[in-house]
Amino acid sequence: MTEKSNFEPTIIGFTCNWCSYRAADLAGIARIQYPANIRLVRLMCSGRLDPTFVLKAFAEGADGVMITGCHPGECHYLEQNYKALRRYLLLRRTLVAMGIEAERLHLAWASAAEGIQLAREITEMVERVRVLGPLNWHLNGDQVQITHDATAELEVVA
Amino acid sequence: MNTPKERIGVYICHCGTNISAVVDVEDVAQWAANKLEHKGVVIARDHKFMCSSLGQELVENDIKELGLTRVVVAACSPHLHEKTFRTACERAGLNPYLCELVSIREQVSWVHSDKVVATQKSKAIVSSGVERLIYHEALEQLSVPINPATLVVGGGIAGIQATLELADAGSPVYLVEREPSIGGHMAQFDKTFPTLDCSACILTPKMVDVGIHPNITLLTWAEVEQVNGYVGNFDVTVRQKARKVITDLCTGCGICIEKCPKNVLDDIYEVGMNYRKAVYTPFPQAVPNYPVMDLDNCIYFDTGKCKACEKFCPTNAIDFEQEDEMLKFQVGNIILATGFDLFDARKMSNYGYGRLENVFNSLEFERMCNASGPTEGEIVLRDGVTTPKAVGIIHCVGSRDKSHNAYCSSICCMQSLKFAHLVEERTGAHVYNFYIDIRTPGKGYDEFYNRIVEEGTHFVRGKVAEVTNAARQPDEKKKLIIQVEDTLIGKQRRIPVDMVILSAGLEPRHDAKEVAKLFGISCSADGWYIEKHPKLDPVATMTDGVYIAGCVQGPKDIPASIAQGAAAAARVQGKIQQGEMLMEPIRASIIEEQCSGCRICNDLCPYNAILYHDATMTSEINAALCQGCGTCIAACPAGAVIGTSYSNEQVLAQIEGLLMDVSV
Amino acid sequence: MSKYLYYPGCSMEGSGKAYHNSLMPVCEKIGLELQEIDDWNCCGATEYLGINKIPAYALIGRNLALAEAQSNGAQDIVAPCSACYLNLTKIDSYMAKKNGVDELINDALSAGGLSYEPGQLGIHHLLDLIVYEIGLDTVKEKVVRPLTGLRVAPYIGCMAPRYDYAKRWSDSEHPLELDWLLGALGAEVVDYPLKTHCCGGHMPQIGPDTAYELIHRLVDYAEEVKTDIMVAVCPMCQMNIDAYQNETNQHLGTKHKMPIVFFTQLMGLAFGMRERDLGFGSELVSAKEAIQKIGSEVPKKKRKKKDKFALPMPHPLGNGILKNGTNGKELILPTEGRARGGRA
Amino acid sequence: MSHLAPQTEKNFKLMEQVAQKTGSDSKLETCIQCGTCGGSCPSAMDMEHTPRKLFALLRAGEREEVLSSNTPWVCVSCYFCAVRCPQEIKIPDVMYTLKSMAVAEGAYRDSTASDFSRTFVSMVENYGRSYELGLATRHYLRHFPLRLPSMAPMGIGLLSKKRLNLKPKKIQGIKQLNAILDRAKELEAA
Repeated sequence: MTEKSNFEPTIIGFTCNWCSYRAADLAGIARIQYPANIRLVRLMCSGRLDPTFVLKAFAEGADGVMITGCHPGECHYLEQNYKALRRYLLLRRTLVAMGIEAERLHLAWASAAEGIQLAREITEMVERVRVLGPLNWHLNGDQVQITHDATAELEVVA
Repeated sequence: MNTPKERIGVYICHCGTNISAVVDVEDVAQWAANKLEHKGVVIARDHKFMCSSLGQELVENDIKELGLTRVVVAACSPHLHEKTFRTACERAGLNPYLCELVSIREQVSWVHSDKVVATQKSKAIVSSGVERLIYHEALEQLSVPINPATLVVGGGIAGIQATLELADAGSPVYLVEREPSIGGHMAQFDKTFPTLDCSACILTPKMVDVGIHPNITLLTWAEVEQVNGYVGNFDVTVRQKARKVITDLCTGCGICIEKCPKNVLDDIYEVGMNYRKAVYTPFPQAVPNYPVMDLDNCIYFDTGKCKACEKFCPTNAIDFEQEDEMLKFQVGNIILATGFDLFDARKMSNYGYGRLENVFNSLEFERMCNASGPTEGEIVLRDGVTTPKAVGIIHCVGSRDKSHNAYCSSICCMQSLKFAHLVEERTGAHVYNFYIDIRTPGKGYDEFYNRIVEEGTHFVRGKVAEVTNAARQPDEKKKLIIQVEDTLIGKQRRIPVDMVILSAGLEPRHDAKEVAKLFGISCSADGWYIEKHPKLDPVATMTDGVYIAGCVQGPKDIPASIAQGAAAAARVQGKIQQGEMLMEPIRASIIEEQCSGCRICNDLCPYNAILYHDATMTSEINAALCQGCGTCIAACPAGAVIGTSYSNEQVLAQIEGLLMDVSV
Repeated sequence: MSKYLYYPGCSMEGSGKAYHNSLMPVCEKIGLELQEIDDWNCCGATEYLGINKIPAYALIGRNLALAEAQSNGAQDIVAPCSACYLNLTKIDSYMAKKNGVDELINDALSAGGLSYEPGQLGIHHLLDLIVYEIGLDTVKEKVVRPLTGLRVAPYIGCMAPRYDYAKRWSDSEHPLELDWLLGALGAEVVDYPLKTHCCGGHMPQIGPDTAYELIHRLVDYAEEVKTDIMVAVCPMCQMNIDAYQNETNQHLGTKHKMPIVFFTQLMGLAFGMRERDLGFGSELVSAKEAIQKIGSEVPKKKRKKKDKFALPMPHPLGNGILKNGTNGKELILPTEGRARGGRA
Repeated sequence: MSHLAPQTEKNFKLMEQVAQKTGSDSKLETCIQCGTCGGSCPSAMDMEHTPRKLFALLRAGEREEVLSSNTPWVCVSCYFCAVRCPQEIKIPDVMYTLKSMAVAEGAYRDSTASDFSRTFVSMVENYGRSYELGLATRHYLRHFPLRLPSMAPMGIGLLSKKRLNLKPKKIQGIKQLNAILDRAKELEAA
């Protein structure tokens, strides 16, 4: 059995306006409880996810990042979630190269009807990151600074 | 520290106690006033109901009196009240897009219970709203013209009603139906509850109206193949399947049908209870009345010989060379009314459907009751001659059952009561209704239930365990035995009957998922199409310009289907009358000077909204085609693509806000 | 030759000897090599569960752990007894849910130096193994003496197809696997709607009156449809119907005389093996008279003239034709176009 | 039973307790009282309460009425109720829980069934295998001594057909098995 630590991670979750954000609304309406460690950002589509956003979240102190979007084949904008998938796969590799555990970034599909599933994904994510421990990436380096207009330099991963 | 540019107002909603029971809203407001002052927060208040007129006035007054330039409201989901607060800002003279609604109800108070943690998370969310808002721009809504034509998919009663409403209002309508005739399930029924009026008598006049209406283009034996575009301007491609009958020449005389030598079991209209020909109209009152040819069963297409239909056709309307045709047209709005499938009762093997011959499903029984059905309205056993002396009707078959469909199919109780009446009336047989709960919430419905009780129908409260032909007692021999716990007695009973009718539930169409994908809308976990809001917007969908009506949205009876058909038509007609539509200004654009012409974005756009100009060697976004997904913004290596409402600056600032240290 | 780990269960050493004695030569004939799990213990039947839950689970867990250790990671388990099969699949599936049950069982197992990782081994009932892994074609090839003229009632009982934790059966209530197999042996299979009804289980020991009633129902209907012999796939079913039939008669005043044997015994007969090598003669209601009917002339069925008024029947869900290349679970279903209920 | 049991905290929590003891996904609380279980049960005619009614009694906190009921003891574990239950309640598992609670609290009057289970369990704990002859004779001598003569022909029949072993078989790892069972009992008690 795994020991549960007292560490409370902070997770940033990116949601799609059409599916996963509504799934979060649905979880609320149905009063499905999940850990408060997650904080959500609404985008119009998971395809809008700029890899910089993820790096920014880690740099500002997030211990984990979740990307959520419509199930493959169900994108509101036809196929943009596939682009999110591609970026996610690349990002995982990039993170490992930067010394961050790949498990700190997680991709989950959730349709507007899947409040329960989204809550479960969030709960599992929080537990995973809890086991990994704090990231503390922002503490040990002034070298990582992502400013509002420095996105261009980090675009290479797209 | 720099003096902040903006003057920001922050408003925290109690939502009665929905939020304040878990979040210390006063603390959040006070914290925002103190800790976010350097960001420009000049006032932070909490209020019992921000969405009330008092709450809105609070915002309006502060804008006027304190000169607010930005407003953050922390309350429910923006999908509910974003518009409310934007409108309030607009009334006070502030551009509506300078208002941000952040959710601390759905995302905090409803899903967490620890007050300290929930309050901290609320602070982080408020801070993210403030950070983001600083980068908001004043925006104007976009306007798109609305094509006055409408596509209605599905010619059942909901689709027929929607079509007629629109056509009568003077708008052109394309009605596309997969089968040879419109009419849908209602055309299969004999009587309708609770009034017991004849289904055909009330339906056929409407069908005829559709057939002759000058504003309606009726496309039966046709399926939608492709849909492109967006609200106001959809490009639709419909496959008109080859009828092998030239409709301009056909008079509907029916000689071809009479002469066709091939009998085919009719699985659709007659639900496998009767035969049709290989060239056929599904039923005599079909609209349109031109036959279609069933190529899988036509003798000529199988052996190369026959052509009886062609030989006898008096107007030379048979054309064996006819091919499928692709029809393309444009519409401004779409109404989906594709209906339901019946639950396949063979999946519940304990009821014996498909194995025990005198077990019927509800549609089979409807056909049997119908005067134009296989028995001409006589209620008999599968042998076609014997009148049953005892009949059992089982409710909730495949419904309210987590192994099949967890939902209540809503129509089965009333339908079963109707069946009980018809059996009683036409055969005098003993009728047993087996139910879990009798659900009759409708005008005149419970009165109908009482009427059936008075007629002497036996009601047994219990979900039937099994239907068997294995007799234990002499009086069970050659009968079907219904084994059930009579839960009002608490004892197991075995009731021998001659006939069992399964009130099978309603299911989404077997291809509902693919059709949803085609029109860019989504299905619930059960497979029904999701409405925009379950209470406030039951016929719109999340996709602008696509509406739903009838059972495609969930099980419902005829009155409710008709109401939804009319409601969807009213929504569409409203849009048509406006002539143009205002849309959220969430769009991408390209800064020409920064574009290097790499063309990475060009292929990413699913709407082909990005054009490359050879002359300038840069790309440009067509704002009318752009739908605002933002994929190109995320992908541009030069940062040349920018987007309104979800700019990099806004999102990055929001992340900073969310991760702000709120513990101090 | 495919190799499987064999979990016989306690009955196979006693009351179910005929099952054990017949399945051994039959399995060899159709290319099934059985390797008995070394030092297996009782599965607890239905008794242990009602006393102590976790020990009952751990009792079954020990067998699974032994099997896993002895399988070399490659072999599946086969159990001929339906109760054993149910218990093994049930605990495997409960543990696979990973909701704490797996940790408890493994904690207990560790006291004996064992552990088990669920979901790694396939667990089969002998009947499903023969129908789906060996295949009916192979069985048919081996038949030298078709069971023509023998009217058999396929009696599967409860615990093989229910709860169907391993998802192996065509249906939980009306599975057709035994019908197909007996059909492949050339027997005349009667329509036996009670095929998965209860034989009484442990009721002869604790409430004999209930047991007699349940046994009576099964035998009475079999006689009603002129069955020569009932066929069992579980030692408990066979034991109850065979050994307690006489008591049932005494108690209810009936005159049942319905022999019941194991399906492997009939397979052996069809494969040309000798009766005494297949455990025949150990049944209390003699099967002798019944099996003498094998090879007898079957009266030609009068073709029922189709009544011109009769209404067509719905298509059956699975028409019994096994699709090639699958494990047999997928049946050929009626084509899409036959979806009932109309399409818009 | 003329009056309902007092609605005490202990009784009020009865259903919750049974559900929890059965396992996290027993779904017992979701019963909609449809009677599929009672309709399906092959031994319903011998039950004091159908399973459905038993669940209603559980909900009402009728502790004694439930634990003294013969319902779980005449359950034959045929799983008809389990596959048909529209709420997917694990009814046989609930029955096992009720049996073990009744034994623990000594609540069930007729000990025929629980003694059989206990005899069976002690055989298994002693030998690692069940031993049919010992089980049957011990059980019948105790509970149906008068029926024994009428059963004798069957026993002799089975013996003469070599279907009953005269001696029990003992597994080699009996110590290991008991170590496992002892640990499991500790876990159960925890």
